[in-house]
Amino acid sequence: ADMPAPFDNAGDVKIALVRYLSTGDFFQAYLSGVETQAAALGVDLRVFDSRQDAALQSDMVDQAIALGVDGIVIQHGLTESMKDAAQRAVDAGIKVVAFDVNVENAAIPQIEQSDYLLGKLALEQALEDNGSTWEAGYVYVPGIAPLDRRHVAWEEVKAANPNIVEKVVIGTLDNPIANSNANQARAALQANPNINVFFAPYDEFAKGVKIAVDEAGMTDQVSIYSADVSTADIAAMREPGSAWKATVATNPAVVGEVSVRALAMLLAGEDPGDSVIVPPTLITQSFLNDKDIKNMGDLAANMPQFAHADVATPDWMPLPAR
Amino acid sequence: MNTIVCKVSGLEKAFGPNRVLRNIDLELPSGQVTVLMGANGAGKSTLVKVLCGVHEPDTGQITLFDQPFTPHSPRDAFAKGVVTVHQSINDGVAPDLDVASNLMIDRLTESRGFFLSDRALRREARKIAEAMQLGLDVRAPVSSLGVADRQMIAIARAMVREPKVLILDEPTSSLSAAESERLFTLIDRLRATGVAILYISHRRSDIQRIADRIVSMRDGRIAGVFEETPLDYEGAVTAMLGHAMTDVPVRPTAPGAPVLHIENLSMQPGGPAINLTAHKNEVIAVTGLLGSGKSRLASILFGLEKPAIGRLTLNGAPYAPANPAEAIRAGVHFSPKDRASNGVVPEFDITNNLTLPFLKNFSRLSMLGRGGQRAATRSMIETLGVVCQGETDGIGTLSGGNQQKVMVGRWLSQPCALLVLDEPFQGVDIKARRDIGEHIRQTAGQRATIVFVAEIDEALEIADRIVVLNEQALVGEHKNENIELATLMAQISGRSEAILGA
Amino acid sequence: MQKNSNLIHFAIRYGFLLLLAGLVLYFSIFAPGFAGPRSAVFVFQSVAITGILALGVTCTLVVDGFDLSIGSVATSALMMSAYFMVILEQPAWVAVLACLAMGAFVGLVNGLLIVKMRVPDLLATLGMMFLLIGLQRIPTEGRSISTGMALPGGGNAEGTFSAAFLWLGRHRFDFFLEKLIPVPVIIFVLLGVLIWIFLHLTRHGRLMYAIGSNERASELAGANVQGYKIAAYMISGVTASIGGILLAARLGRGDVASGNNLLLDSVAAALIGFAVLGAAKPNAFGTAVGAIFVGILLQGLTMMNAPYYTQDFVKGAVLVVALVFTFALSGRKRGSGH
Amino acid sequence: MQKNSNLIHFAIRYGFLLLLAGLVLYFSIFAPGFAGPRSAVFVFQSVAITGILALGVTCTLVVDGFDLSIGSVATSALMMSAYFMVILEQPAWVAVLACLAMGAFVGLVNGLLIVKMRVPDLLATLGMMFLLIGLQRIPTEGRSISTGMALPGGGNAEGTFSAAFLWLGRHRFDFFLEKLIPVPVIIFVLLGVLIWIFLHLTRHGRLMYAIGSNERASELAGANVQGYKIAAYMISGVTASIGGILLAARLGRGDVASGNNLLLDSVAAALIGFAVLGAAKPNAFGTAVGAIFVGILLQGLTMMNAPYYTQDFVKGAVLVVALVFTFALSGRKRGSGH
Ligand SMILES: Nc1ncnc2c1ncn2[C@@H]1O[C@H](COP(=O)(O)OP(=O)(O)OP(=O)(O)O)[C@@H](O)[C@H]1O
Ligand SMILES: Nc1ncnc2c1ncn2[C@@H]1O[C@H](COP(=O)(O)OP(=O)(O)OP(=O)(O)O)[C@@H](O)[C@H]1O
Ligand SMILES: [Mg+2]
Ligand SMILES: [Mg+2]
Repeated sequence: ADMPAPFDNAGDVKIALVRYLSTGDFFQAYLSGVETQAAALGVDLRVFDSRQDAALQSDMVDQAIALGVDGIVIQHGLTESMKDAAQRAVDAGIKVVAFDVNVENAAIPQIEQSDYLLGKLALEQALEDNGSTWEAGYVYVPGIAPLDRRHVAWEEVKAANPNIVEKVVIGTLDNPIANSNANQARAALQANPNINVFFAPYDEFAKGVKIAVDEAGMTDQVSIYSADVSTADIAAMREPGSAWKATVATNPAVVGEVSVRALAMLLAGEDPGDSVIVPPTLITQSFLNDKDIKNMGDLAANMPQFAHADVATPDWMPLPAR
Repeated sequence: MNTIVCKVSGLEKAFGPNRVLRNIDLELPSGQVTVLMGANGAGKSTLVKVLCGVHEPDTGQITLFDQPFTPHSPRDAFAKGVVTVHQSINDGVAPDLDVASNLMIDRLTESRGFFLSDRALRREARKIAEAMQLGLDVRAPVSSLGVADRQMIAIARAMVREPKVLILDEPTSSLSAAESERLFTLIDRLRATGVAILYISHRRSDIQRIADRIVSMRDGRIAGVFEETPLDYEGAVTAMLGHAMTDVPVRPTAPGAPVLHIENLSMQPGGPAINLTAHKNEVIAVTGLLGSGKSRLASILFGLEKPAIGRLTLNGAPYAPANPAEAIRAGVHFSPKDRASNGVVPEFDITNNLTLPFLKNFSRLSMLGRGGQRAATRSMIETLGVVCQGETDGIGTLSGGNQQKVMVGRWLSQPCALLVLDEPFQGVDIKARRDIGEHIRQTAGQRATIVFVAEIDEALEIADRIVVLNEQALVGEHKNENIELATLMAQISGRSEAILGA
Repeated sequence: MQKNSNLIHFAIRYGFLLLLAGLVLYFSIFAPGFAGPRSAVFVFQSVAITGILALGVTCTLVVDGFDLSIGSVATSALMMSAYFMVILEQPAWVAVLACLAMGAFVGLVNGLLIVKMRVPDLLATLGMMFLLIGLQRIPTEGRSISTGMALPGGGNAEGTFSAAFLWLGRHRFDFFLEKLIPVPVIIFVLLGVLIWIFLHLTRHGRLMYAIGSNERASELAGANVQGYKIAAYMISGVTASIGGILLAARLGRGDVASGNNLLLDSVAAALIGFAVLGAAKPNAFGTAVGAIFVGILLQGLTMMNAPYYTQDFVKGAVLVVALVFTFALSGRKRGSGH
Repeated sequence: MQKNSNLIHFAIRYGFLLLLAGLVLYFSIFAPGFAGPRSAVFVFQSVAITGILALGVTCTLVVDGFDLSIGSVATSALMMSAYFMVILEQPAWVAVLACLAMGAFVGLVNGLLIVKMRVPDLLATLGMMFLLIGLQRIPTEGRSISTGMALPGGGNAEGTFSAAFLWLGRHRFDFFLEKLIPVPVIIFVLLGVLIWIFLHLTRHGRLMYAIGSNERASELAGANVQGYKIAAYMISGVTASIGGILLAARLGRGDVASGNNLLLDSVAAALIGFAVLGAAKPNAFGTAVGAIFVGILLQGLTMMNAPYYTQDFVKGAVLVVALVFTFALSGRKRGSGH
C-alpha cells in the first residue's frame, strides 16, 4: 500500500526470469529465491527456461518482450548471445537486471555472486590450514564461465605460492558429474599418492573427489576445498573424518531474492548501482560440527550473513519472511 | 549360325578352401536358351554371380561380343547388357516401395534426369505390367504381395530391358504352371529377337519346354554340353549327377488311422467349405494354381491364420492353434515356403538352424547340449545329402538348394503327428528331391503328411493321394495310381466345373 | 466395417496433424500471448537448428542408416567457425566454407567407414561422435572462443565475428511485420523443401528409399548403393554443419557447452516424423512437422509457466502417445511375403 | 595364401584383446601407479555401472532392438531409491525392491510398446527416456534428495541412506589384499557371467539370437517372439535400475542428472563388444571387455594427466580403429541367401 509506483498496483506488474541453466540444486534454490521475493512484492512472475540453449535463451527475451513484461531478470547465459537481446529489451522500455552474465549494457545492473571471491576465500582457508607448501590436485573444466572466474583465483594463489605444486588437473561435466569426477580423482590419487590438498571449486566436483578420497583410504591425508553448498554437501562435510574441510558459498536463494529486489528498484525508478554483489560466506567443517548444522535451514539460522544479504533493500521493499 | 554373345573360358572361383568353379568354359549363343543344370551346390549361382559382377573370378576370361568383359559391379554388367534375375526372391524387390518403383528401379539408376515424375513412372510401369500380363495395381506396396508376384516383378523388370544376355536363376521355383507358361512365352519372344539366355532350373518340364541346349555342371566343372535335337535330357541328368537316374514309381500304401479332420472349413467368409481327412502312413499332396489357397490352408493348419468357419480335429481332439508354438506342441510340424523370409536364420550355422524349433529337446534345465545338437544335425546332413564342409558351416555359405534341404530337415528331425510342407522342393535338384521324397515316404508311417506343391510332377512323385484346390475350394481328389493327367490339369486350372461332382 | 476402416485410415493419415492443430488451439486459448505471428516465428526459430539437423538424420534413416555424430558435427562447426574468424582472423565466407567442407568430410568418413569398412552405422557414427567431441576442444584446450580471449601461445585473439556472419543468425527479414522472419528460419524452410524435393521427387531420392528397403536388391538392380549411402551421410554432415554455423552466428561465440541436446532433439523430430500423414517411414515433411511439433509444445508449456522438468515429461508422453496411435493403428510391419 | 588367411583369422579373433594387452602394458610402463591390484580393481569399479547397463543393452541388441531409455532408468532408480529412503523413510530393501520393480515395469512398457503397439524401438525408448527424465524430477521439483533437505510441503526430510544401502556401493571385500573388491564390481562380474550364460548357453539365449537374426523365421519355428522381446527389454530395465541403485549407494544421495553419458558410454561398451573375439554381433563377454577397455583407457589417460577433452578423442579414435580393424578384416555382412 505504501509502495511506490508501479508497486501500488503490484498485481499488474509482470516480470520474467529468463534462465540459461536450470538443472541442479543451485538453480532450483535460486528460482525459489526469485519466487519468494516476487511473491513478497506481489508481482506476476513468468519463468522461461532455455535449458542451456543459448540461442533459445535470447529468443526467450524476445518472447518476454512480446508478452509485454515490465521487467526481466536474465539468469546466466553468454555475453555474445544475450547482449543484443538485452539491448532490445531495454529499447522496448523494459527494465532488465542480469545475474552472472555480463551483457555489456550500462542500463543493466549486474547481480554477481563473485565467483572470484568464492575461489579466493576457499584457497585462503586452504593456505591457513595447510601452510603454503602442498601437492595439489585441481578440478577444472575450462569454458564454463563461473569456473573460469574461479580459476583466476587459483592461478593467483599458485603464482603467489611457488611451493604449491599442481600435480594433476582433472575435471569433467559428464553426467552424473560427481560419479564421473570420482572416477577421475581416484585415478589421479592412485598416480599421485602424495597429494594433500584438492581444490574443487564446484560442489559436484568436491563430492566426487570426496568419494575418491574415501575409496582410496586417504581421508586423513587429503583436504578438500570447494565452492557452493547444499544440504547434501553439509552432510558430506560432516561425515566423521571427512576430507572436505571447507566450502565458500553464497546462498543461491538470497541471490535470487536480490535479483528481484534490484529489478524492483529499477522499476520504481531507483538505482541499485551498476553491480550488486552478494558477498560469499566461508563455511568450515568445524563450524558445521560446532553448531550441529544439518541442512540449509540450520545454516541460515546460524549464519545470518548467509541467510540474508542486506543488499538492495530500500525501506519500502517488502522482504520475504525472515 | 548363331553368333556367340558371351564366352567364358578357364574360369575359376574359390571361397576359402572350397573350390566352387573349376576351369569353366561356356558359350552363350544369341537367340538360344542355354539351360544350365547341376546338383545343388554345383556352382550354378556362383557362375551367375561372376557373370553379373557380384563376385570377381580368381582366374579366367569372359568376353562379350569378343570384347573382354570384367564387370566389377551389377551396375557395370547392367550397363553392358547383362541382366540377371537372381535365385533369391528377396534379392529382387524393395518391399517398402510400390510396384511401379520396383518395376522401374533399374531404369531409375541409369536415367539422366534428376527429377522423377510419379505419373510418368506409373505410366511406364503399367506398360511393363501389361506387356508382362502382371495384372497388379502399380500403386500397391510390394510388401502386400506374395512371393510369386514379387518374383514376377523381378522377372518383368529384367525382361523389358532389352538385354543382350539374360540370366534367369531358377525363375520358376516360386511360380505356378500358369505363370511359368507366361514366362516361357516371353522367353520365346526374347529368343526370337536374338537375346542369349542362360536359364537355370531343376524342373524337367521347364527344361523340356524351353531349352535349345543344355549344359550340365558337376562339382564346379562343366560335365557335358548337349545341343543336338532332340535334347538328351537323360544324358544331361546323368552328366550332372555322375550316374543315371531311374524312376521309382510311387506305390500308394494303405492309409492308417485318421489323424487330422478338416471339417467344413472356409478360408474366407462365404468361401467354399473344405473337408479333408489325413491319415497316418499317408502322404497327401495338395496342388493348385498360384493363389488357389494352398499357403493359406497351410497357414491355418499351423495357427498362423484363423479360418472363417470350420473346425479341425487332431487325433480326435479339437485343434485350434493360436500360434505356431501351440501347433508344434500339438505335434504339427510345418515347413513354410520362401525360406529366406520364413525359414533361414542367416546368422546361425547349420546346426542351430536345423535344431531351432527343438532346442528344448537338446537342453537340460535350459542349458543347451551342443554335442546332441551336432550329432542330430550330422545325421540329418547325411540323410538328406546336404552339400557342405561340416555341420558348423554358416547357413549363408550353402547353396540355395542345400539351404532348402536344411529347412525341410529341420522338421523331419523330430517325430510328429502331422507334417505340413509348403513347397518343400523349392530349388532342390532332381536327385535330392528324390532323396527327400523317399525319406518322407519312408518315415510316413508314424504320422500324417500333407505336402503343398504347385508342380504336378512333384505331387506325383511323393503322394499317395493328390488333392486339388481351386479358388479355395477342394475340386478334386485322386489316388496316385494311373491318374488321368488331363482331368487333373483341368481341375487345377478350373476349366471344367462339371468334374466337381465326380 | 468399411466405414470403420475409413475412419481408421483417416485417423492414421491426419491424426497427428489434428493433434498438432488441437495443441495450437489449446495453447492459443490458455497460454496468453501464444497466438500471433511473432509467437509463431519464435516456434520456428527455436526449432530451426534442431530441424535442420533432423533433416539430415532423415536422409540417413532413409537409407536405413543412422547418424549419431550430427550433434558433435554441429558443435565442431560452431567451434570451427569461431576459430577461423576469431583466432585465424579469416572472413566470414572462409569460415562458412571451411565448416561446410568439414561437415562433408565427416560425412564422407562416416560413409566410408560404414560402406567400405562395413562398420555398423551406429558404431561408426558413435566413434565419430566421441572423436569430434574431443577434437573440437583441442585447439583451444577446451576453452570457449570469443574475441579478446587469451591464446594458449600467449597474446589475445584479435579477430571478431564479422557482421556478415552474425547476419546469418540474427538478421530478420520484414514480412508483413517489420523484422519478422530470422535467417535461420528461412534456411530451415528452404532446406526442408529442398530435401523434401530431393527425397520424394527425384530419382535419387527414390533409389535411396529403395536402398533403405532392400539394399541388396537395389544393388543387384544396378543402384550405386555405396555412393548413395555415402551421399546420405554427407548430406547429414553438411546439414549438421549448417546447423552449427547458424548456432555460432546466433551465439556470436564458440561456446563449448552449447549443442548438448541437439542430437537427441533432432533424432526425436525425425522419428516423430514417422507418424505424420501415416508415413510410417522417414520423410522430410514429417521431420519438419515433428520439429515444429516439439517447438510448439515447449513454447506453449513455457508460456503456461510449466517448470522445465515437466516439459521433458510432456514431450515424452506426447511422443509416445502420438506414436502408439500411428503405429498401433496402421499396424504396418516391414514386409514379409505370405 | 592359406597362411595369410590364418593370420587374418587370428587378427580378427584376438586383435582386440591384443590391443587391450598392449594398452595395459603401455600404461603400466608410462603411467605411474597404473600397474597393481588396487589400480586394476579401480578400473573395474569405474566401469562397473556403465558395464552393468551395457549388459542390458546387449540383451536388447541381441533381439535386434535398442534401448535408449537405460540412462534415464538408471537416474530414475537413483532418485527413486533416495526418495524411498530419505523422504518416505523406508528401509533399504524396500527401496531396492521398488527400484528393481520400476526397472522391470519400464522394460515391460517399452516391450509392449514395441511388440504390441509396433512402435519402432528407437522411437519407443526415446519417448520413454524423455518421459522418465521429466518424471524423476517431479516429486522433488528438480532438487537433489539428501537427508535434511527441505520438503516442498514444509519440514525437513528425516530419512537417511541406511548403512545397508550404502554398503552396496561402498563396501569392499578382502581378497588377498584387505578391502580390495567393492560390491559393485562383484555385482558387475556376477551379472556379466549370468547374462553370458543366459545368452550363450541356454536355449532362451539361442532363441533370442535367432529372433534378432530373422524374427519371422523364429516365430514360425515356434519361438515366443513377443515374449522374448519383452523379456529383453525387461532385462535391460532391471540391469539399468541396478546400475542406478549402485550409483545412489556410491553417491549417497539422489542426484538429479540426465544420464545421457551413462547411455552413450554403455552403448559404446556394448558396441565395442562386437569387435571382441571377432564376434561381429552383440555378446556379453565382448560387452564386459568393451566396458573394461574404456575404463582402462580413461584410467591410464587420467593417470598420465591427459586433459579431459583428449580422453573423448582417444576413446573415439580407439573405438573407430578397433572396429574398422574387425569389420573390415572379417568382412562379414548380414547373411545373404542365394
Ligand atoms: N559366399 C559364399 N561363401 C562361401 N561358400 C559359398 C558362397 N557362395 C556359395 N558358396 C559355396 O559354393 C558352392 C556352390 O554354390 P552355388 O550357390 O553356386 O550352387 P548352385 O549350383 O547355385 O546350387 P543350387 O542349385 O542349390 O542353387 C556351394 O558349395 C556353396 O556352399
Ligand atoms: N494375409 C493375407 N491377406 C490378404 N489376402 C491374402 C493373405 N494371404 C493370402 N491371401 C490371398 O488369399 C488367396 C490365396 O493365397 P495363397 O497364398 O494361400 O495361395 P497359394 O495357392 O498358396 O499360392 P502360392 O502358389 O503363391 O503359394 C490369394 O488370393 C491371396 O492374395
Ligand atoms: Mg543356386
Ligand atoms: Mg501363397
